Amino acid sequence: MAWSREDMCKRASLELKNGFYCNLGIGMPTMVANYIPENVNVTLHSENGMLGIGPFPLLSEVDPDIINAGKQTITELPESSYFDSSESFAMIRGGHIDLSILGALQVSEKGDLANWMIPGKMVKGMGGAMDLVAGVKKVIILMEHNAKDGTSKLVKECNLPLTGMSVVNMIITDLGVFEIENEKIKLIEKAKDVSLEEIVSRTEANISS
Amino acid sequence: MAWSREDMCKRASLELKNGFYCNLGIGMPTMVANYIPENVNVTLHSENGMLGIGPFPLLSEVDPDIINAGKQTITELPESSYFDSSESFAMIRGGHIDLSILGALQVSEKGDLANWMIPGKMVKGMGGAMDLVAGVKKVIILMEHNAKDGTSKLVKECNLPLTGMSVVNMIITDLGVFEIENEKIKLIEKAKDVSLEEIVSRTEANISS
Amino acid sequence: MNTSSKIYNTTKEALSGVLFDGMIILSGGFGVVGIPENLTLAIRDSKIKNLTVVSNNCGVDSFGLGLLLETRQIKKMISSYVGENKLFAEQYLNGEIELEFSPQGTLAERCRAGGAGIPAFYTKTGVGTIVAENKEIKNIEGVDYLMEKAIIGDLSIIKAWKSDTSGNLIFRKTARNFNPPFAKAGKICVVEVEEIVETGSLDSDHIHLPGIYVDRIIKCSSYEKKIENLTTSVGK
Amino acid sequence: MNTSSKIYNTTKEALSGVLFDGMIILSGGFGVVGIPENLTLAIRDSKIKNLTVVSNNCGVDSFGLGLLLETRQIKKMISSYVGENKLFAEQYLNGEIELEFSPQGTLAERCRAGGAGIPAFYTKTGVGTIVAENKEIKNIEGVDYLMEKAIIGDLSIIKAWKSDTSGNLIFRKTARNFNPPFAKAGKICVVEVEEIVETGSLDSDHIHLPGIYVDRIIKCSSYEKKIENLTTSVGK
Repeated sequence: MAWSREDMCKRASLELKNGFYCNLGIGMPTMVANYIPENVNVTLHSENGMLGIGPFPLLSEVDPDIINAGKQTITELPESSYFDSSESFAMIRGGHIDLSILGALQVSEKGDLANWMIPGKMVKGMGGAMDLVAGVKKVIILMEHNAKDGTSKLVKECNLPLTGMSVVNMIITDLGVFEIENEKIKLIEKAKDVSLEEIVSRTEANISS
Repeated sequence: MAWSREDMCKRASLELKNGFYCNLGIGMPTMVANYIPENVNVTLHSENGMLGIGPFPLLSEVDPDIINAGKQTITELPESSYFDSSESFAMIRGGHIDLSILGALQVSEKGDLANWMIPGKMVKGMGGAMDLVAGVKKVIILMEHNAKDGTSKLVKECNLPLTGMSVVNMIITDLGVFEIENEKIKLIEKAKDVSLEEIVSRTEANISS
Repeated sequence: MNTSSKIYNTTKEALSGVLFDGMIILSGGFGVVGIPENLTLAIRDSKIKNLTVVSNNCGVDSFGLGLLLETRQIKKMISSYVGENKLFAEQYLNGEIELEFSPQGTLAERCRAGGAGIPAFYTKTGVGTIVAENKEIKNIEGVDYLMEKAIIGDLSIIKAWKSDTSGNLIFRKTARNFNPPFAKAGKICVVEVEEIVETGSLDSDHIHLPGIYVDRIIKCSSYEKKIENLTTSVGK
Repeated sequence: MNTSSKIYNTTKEALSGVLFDGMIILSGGFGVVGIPENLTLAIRDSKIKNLTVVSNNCGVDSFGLGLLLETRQIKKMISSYVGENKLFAEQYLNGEIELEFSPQGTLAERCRAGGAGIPAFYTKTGVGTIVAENKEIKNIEGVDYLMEKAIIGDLSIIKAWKSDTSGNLIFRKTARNFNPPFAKAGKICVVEVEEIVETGSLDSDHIHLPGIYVDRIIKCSSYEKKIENLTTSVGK
């Protein structure tokens, strides 16, 4: 039985260590914040210029001047600070963020990542994703193992336009946890009751374990 | 009769226009601030991270955390703001400062400036001078026309190490006011009772008028 | 009140003499937070056209820069994300508008560089992607970097919270975003604010953008401050 | 008080485990304003040697970095101005110390770049001077620029006015100067402050240096705050 989205977020939350500064991408990665253990003190970064993201506001607390990178209304915390976009990306590019968790369309054996564009469809833009994968110390991809049509998202070579080359360190899917080492994908943890055979059969990339 | 140092500062002060942001170098240039006409609103920049330099403090007001680039204790004004050194030089390098007045050892016909180093003597360093002459919109040199040994400081070619190449726009000396145009030094104003002959005889560089 | 003559009475006056067809305008904000909503309206009403607009996003339909799409005043956008705007998609697919994608951090840094007299810099962001096409790659100590060039605008329009009469600015919360780097990269910078206070009433240690970067100030009383994604939690 | 464990009780503890011979140390301050006076004393007492020190100045005789000249712990200085220090002159002329001059703005930007992941940038500063020797020149749109490389230190020692327990910092007046860019360019950043306040008591809109850049904090009670040039005016 593969992991649920909640299982995946819980597993990802274990990668957030005490004292870390983290950037969580839009979608499922944002939800990882809900599973951070109480004794782990993590500061969340938002690339539009904030450290210390708090929970969503009560309706009575909504402040249109406080949003995250997904343009959602949020709140601040006692340790929060605000800064401009050039400063925000200086933090990212300069390697001061410990961890980024992002979604993906494809990840290759070399750790290449494609997550911003499907040619032929309307292009929305890369936003801050190229900066994050180039600058953050550790990049974790949180995604379904297979696309809706069943094709593997762990591929030998990406055929979609890249977000970054050799940038992914770890992948967490509904089938397990993988690390990229020396341009190889290594399985380090299987989801409960998922067999190695199932993972291999549902993966285009070569998997070592 | 050549201009006194006070005359030179007064003449230089006429170059400070209403609304200007100016940086005044250490020594005589700093004194120009004392002659700014009352109806002219000028904001003085200090490269160690301050806009809006006020006068020297009363002894009872001295604050060791407020100094100018010459490490003199100063005061702040209502419009003052503080910022870090990288921001301060972003202002300078980015062309946001309207005018800088600096001292010099030599200025050449091309507007090359030497004002930071005499080889063989101990070298103190260029401080912010290279940044100022490269970045500020207009650079005025305020200096004695001749060195103590009588040699001309307006030269055909500088033989001292340069602070910047083709960076000087105007020179104010005790003998007059000069502009650099198309790599030529042009006399635009003589000090009272100083003849063109005297200026030419005391100048190594070619002077046009 | 005004000795510095930076303060204007209407957005139209605040933009008078600085607008022309084909100009490059840097427009502050992230999403629709901290955008110069009122100056954008004045640019729409000025009817200048063939604009190159640099902005992280292109507003939303019928708000912010979305308004200048309706009037077809924009020839080219330089942005990192334009996904919130159906009209943009339509004009782009019809070939009516050009688009240059710049990664968000690269975009912010290109403008910061433009304001700081740095014509170009190197970054790892975008190496090996389509962003690197036609750009110089340099290997520095074993790592490949991309050369990115500075952006300087003919005009910056930005939004701050408060200004003093000297143009010293304070921003509020995440409404700061691209406003300071864009202000620095414009040959002329016009700022709209919610409040103008006397010079001397802001703390000199806490000015976000010194007045040296601000040419014209207009206080606006009307702020829609649209919310794109209202997300709330329930009380405990 | 401390959940973040960034707070240390002595300067010696605050530097424990991060010092080694031959390391690169970035030391904040301009002249003797905003210098980490107490951390400098602790580095002297640690007796580490062969240091490369990046600092705009080298203190004055018997104060600030001048103390590390007395003990001959510095092998090389990267500075823009070392004119206030007779001992420096003496050691330099004797060939006991190396010196790399970097123009003040270039020095600040090289550290800002180091902290911002920018390995190199172009500037007009120093073109045609000895600063340009052995550096790449690039012509961009008709103008010659110099390529300057980023500086990254093994350690930054800086001085702030106040810190909260998360490491968010506030500086005071012109004591800010090189401290923020140097903090960002150090692999480890240790800050000494005059006061530590509870997290939440500083205004989130007015943090000069967010805690992400600060690894260790030490509150010092003794500040000499020397004045180099006491200049005063008489009352009216």
